[in-house]
Amino acid sequence: MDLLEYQGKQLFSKHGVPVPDGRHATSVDEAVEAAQELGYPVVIKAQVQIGGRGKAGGIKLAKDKAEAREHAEAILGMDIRGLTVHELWVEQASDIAEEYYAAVVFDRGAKKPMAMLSRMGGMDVEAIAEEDPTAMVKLHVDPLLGFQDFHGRRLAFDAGIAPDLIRPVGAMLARLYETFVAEDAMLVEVNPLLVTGSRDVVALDAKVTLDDNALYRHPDSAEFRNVSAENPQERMAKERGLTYVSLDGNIGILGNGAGLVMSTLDVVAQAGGRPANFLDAGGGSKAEAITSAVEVILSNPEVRAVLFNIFGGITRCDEVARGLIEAFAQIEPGVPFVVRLDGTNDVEGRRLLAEANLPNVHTESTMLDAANRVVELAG
Amino acid sequence: MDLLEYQGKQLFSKHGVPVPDGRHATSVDEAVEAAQELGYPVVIKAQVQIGGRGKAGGIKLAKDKAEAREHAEAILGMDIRGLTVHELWVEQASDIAEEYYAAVVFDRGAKKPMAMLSRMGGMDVEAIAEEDPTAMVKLHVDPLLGFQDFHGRRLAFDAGIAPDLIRPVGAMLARLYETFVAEDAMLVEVNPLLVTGSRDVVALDAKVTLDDNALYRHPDSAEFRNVSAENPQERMAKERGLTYVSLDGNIGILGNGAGLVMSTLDVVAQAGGRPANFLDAGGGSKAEAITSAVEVILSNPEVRAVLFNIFGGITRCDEVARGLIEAFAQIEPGVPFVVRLDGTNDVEGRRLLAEANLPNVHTESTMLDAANRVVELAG
Amino acid sequence: MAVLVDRDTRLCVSGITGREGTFHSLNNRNYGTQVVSGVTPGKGGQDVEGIPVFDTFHRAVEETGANTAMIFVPPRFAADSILEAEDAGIELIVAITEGIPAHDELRVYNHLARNPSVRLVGPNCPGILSPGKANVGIIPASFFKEGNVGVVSRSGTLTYQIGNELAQSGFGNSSIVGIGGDPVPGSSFIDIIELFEADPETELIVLSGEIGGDAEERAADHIAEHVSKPVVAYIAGFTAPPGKTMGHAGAIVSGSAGTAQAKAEALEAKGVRVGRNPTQVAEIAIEVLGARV
Amino acid sequence: MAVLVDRDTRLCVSGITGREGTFHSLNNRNYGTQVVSGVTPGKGGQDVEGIPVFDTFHRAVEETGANTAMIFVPPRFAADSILEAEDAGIELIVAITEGIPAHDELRVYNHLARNPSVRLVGPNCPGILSPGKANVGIIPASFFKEGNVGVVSRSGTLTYQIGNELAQSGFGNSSIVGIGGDPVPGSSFIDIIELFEADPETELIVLSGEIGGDAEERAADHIAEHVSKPVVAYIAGFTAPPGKTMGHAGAIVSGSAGTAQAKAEALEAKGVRVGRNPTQVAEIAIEVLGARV
Repeated sequence: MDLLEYQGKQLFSKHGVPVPDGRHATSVDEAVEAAQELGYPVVIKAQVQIGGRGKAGGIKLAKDKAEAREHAEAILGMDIRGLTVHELWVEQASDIAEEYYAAVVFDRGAKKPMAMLSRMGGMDVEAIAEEDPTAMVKLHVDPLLGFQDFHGRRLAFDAGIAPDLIRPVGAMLARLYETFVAEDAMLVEVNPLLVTGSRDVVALDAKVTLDDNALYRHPDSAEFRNVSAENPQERMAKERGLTYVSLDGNIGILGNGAGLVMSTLDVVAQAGGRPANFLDAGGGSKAEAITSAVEVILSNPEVRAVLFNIFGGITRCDEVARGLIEAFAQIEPGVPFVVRLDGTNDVEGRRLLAEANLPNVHTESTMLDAANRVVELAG
Repeated sequence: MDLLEYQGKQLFSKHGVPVPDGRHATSVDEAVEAAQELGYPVVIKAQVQIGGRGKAGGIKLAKDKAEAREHAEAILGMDIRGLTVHELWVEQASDIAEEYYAAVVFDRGAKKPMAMLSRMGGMDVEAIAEEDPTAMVKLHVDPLLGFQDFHGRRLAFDAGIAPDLIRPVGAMLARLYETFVAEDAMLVEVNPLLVTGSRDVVALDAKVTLDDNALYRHPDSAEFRNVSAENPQERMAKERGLTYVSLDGNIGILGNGAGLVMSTLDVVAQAGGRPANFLDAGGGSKAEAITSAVEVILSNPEVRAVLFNIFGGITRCDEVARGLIEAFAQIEPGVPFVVRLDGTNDVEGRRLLAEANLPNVHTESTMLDAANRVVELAG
Repeated sequence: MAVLVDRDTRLCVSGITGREGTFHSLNNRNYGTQVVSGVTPGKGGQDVEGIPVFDTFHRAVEETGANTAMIFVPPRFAADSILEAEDAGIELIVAITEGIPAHDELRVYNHLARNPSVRLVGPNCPGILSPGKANVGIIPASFFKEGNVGVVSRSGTLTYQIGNELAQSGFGNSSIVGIGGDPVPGSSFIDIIELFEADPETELIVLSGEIGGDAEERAADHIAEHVSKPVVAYIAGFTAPPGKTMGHAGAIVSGSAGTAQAKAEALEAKGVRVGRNPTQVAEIAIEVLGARV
Repeated sequence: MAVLVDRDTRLCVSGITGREGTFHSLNNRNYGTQVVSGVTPGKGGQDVEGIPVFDTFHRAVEETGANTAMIFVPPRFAADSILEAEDAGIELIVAITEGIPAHDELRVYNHLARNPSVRLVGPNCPGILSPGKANVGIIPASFFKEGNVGVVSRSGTLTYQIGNELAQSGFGNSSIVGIGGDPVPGSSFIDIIELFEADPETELIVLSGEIGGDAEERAADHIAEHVSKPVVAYIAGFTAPPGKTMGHAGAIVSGSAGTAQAKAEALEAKGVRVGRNPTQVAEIAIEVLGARV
């Protein structure tokens, strides 16, 4: 789960990472009130989960009340690369002397947390790597030993941080690592990490990604989830306990097992089609789960045809057939279905489908034939 | 540093180890007031760093205000195996169904913390080991991994704890381990660990030993030190930064290096003498440290003779001689001194002593001769 | 021969008294696996259709000589159960549980990495099947028979699909190893490929990968340097958009890292043939080993 | 030959710019030890009488090829410095610092124990002297000459006393190793005795122990089973009362555990001769090796 800047900064504060004082606002009046409390100048920042807010006009400096109102009005409701701004973060303007970059990431390759530091703040990691690969200092931390003082010193010295900042920058890295571990984060990024004119270090932005699997340990963070910002099909699927990812094509896909569904998307694409979604009905799917999944798939108005690709293992093909028959009874889909059932109880499943004689349902016996057929039917 | 029961219970509370509600008192009136607040029955417990308080009459149940006053009066000022009671802990009486034993100790042999659990509470570890060695379940914890749930379950199941108590006893062990690590303890012991009639688990006593070397991380705990209860020579030595241990003999000992001083004590004992103290003047001792050490040694009225055993490495024998000469100038000791100077600058040291011609100071060239001489002089 | 599980496997199932745990334990036993015990704290002394249940792994190992553990407990208890199995001296731990927090996996991985006598397969994996010998996990055994193709895969159902294609072309399997779809798998492709390389029965290795991480790229380097047997690969997720988790916690393209394209190219650059779809994997197998039908 | 430190030692001193650090670094260099660098955060680029100072151990190792570290920083920074040295690839870490918190030592010990390519000696130790070759630490070298007696000791000055008694009887030393008086020494008697056993120059091993812990008892068992060379022991602290720390953090009799009596008896039970005082150690050495004067 990706957090908004202000949510990330809440976690930072909790773990002692210095951040500028600020207030959350969802209306112009709230924003102005926040600005008045904080004292000018303030910065008014659009809260959307996307980079490039500044360039898009989503971050503005206000020197007085009038400017605060003007900017809050302009930013609230603004569209930033497809996302509408519903929330603001109003914070005390910082005195910027230098901008660094700091992060702790979950390094899957090394299977260890990796701490990163660069003096080239403001740019993203890939831009820094392109400009000067040596500018980003990285080191791995043994998760059982934890972040030691020497890790912070080494990053700071190797990144060429000024002598008076070695200690505070090292301390901030230690606090970021603490945030990373204590909050079950997959990513904690500060860009820019600010050095003020009075040589304080402050996290001016916060990008935090939390591990969904660990949210049960963090009930406060779980409430950060912004349901209204989610895609409607994805939200509907989540409520029904289905694993669904929205894509931009027109062929609805259902399969059992994440790998098989990904493979099905690929095979459909190879046949010239465009998948509308990823939907893993999971292992051991019962009829009602299948019915529920069909509703989610068809709630996407773009869908022109649907492919069921089932290789039964724990999932029984007869259960899948029953679910599909039930779905047709409830919904009467207006688009063609291609169904491939193989594996456990496949004969029984195919027999049930044949008997039901559903309108516009086509069975195929291989994955490739099924993909070709659905692409043809989607037109 | 050994804590008093109520100090240990403060640390327990901080880390979520359940303890009975209680109050600290240093006077009868305070104790009665505490009892009134807590509600009867209460237990009034002498706070001294020694076992066997109960048998000595230092723990009494009070059913009402009159009894509270009576017991507080009796216990305050009581002598328990040589220690005078200056402090009381007044706590709510607990309803005792079962008594267990739990501890986390610093196992030097295994170089790991060791958690222990037994259903035979009330007795001390050695008594349990004697009665039934299998009754004490022990396991080591990898300090980098930390205490896991399975450690608690395993201890509880192997100790034969009743099914409904597996979880709370395991949880208490986890909290005790946390206390052990977070407070830099060398020992955390709960005896008895109480099971109440309503099946709650509570730490009825608390024995905690903290690592003196880590007190700088625990300023609150550092204040637990009870200076008034310390031996006057030991307190005086500590104030002067000297390592001094009081013994019950009559020969004052000074050496440089803990191992050499222990060896000196042994050699004096082998020669038939009884050392009055252990005093390590440390590496690189300067003259003033020596002077200061002589004052501490002579402040013990039992001392009949003093042995200086110096093997100069970083410590220079001439500095030691100068310190001794200065001490004689300031104090004019009334007891004989035997001085053995060997190692760095020994010739110069011996020359200085010879020139100073101090009254009743005898030099010897070997440790064994020096030991024999001082025993002879102590009479 | 086979890898990891065989007739010497003595399995202890953590979570054996749960619905899924019971179902698959009995399923594994029916296949012929020696399921010697189970662990459920508080249910020690009971049994599951004759399989004795213990309160702790330590007791189960002492009493039943278990050498392999299968973890079937819910995600919040899984890391503890794996650590307990390791502490009790289990040599092979197969973790089926899906949804374990990533930081738990990190701690478990780094702790176990320091004990050379234990191996973890999974979590979030279907387990290991050595046809005709033992089945530890949830792989439906009926599609597979003994043979000379070793399969290692990050996914479950896709593996059955590929296995079925191979079976229809007449191939059987030495072992099928699901390493799981989580960000921190206990065993990597390389770990399992090393076992297949050393296994005399295995003549062809099939690697089934997917988006996310760089395990396939690392495997490609390893194969080029250390593997003498032919390897055929398949990668799923060419159409996955960046930043979206595709069902498996580990299946995510992050920025430009972890794409299927990059993985396929890395493998092909090292001489590993990559099938475009599961059917092609079987076709390449025929080319390499000759038709078996 | 010698153990641990010799002419190939390339020493980097953590805390070289402190008063004690500078004094002993120069002292070690004067003896002939290759003191190649020092570490003091924030003083990188400076030098101490020609010895270059770096901000981190990693830089010091990269630039000067240091293979041995000496830790001279105050106790609250010592654990971090040891861990940094290990992380930088140092093979031998000699920690002189006294007063490190016991839990820090526990973490450091258990972490280092998992890295077979690093060895810690100390903390709270006088260091290691290989007469005629190298001196790393604070042992006053002038009392010792090259020879065939290896000494391993928990204390400092007492070691000089024993070494001096040996020297007066004509014996020199292969190496003198102070393992330190703390509760969690990085190297045990056994670790060092193994080195002396393997060192062709060493013909007699002197073990100087003291109260606290059970390191001497363990050493006794080890000697009986694995050591072919003669061993003479000395134990200090027969008169120490229980529950009192005798100067060294580790020197404490806890209840009835860790007494000098028990240690001496354990050693004698395994055939190790124990001198009653330092002079007797030298007398036994003469009996074993023959008079040298």
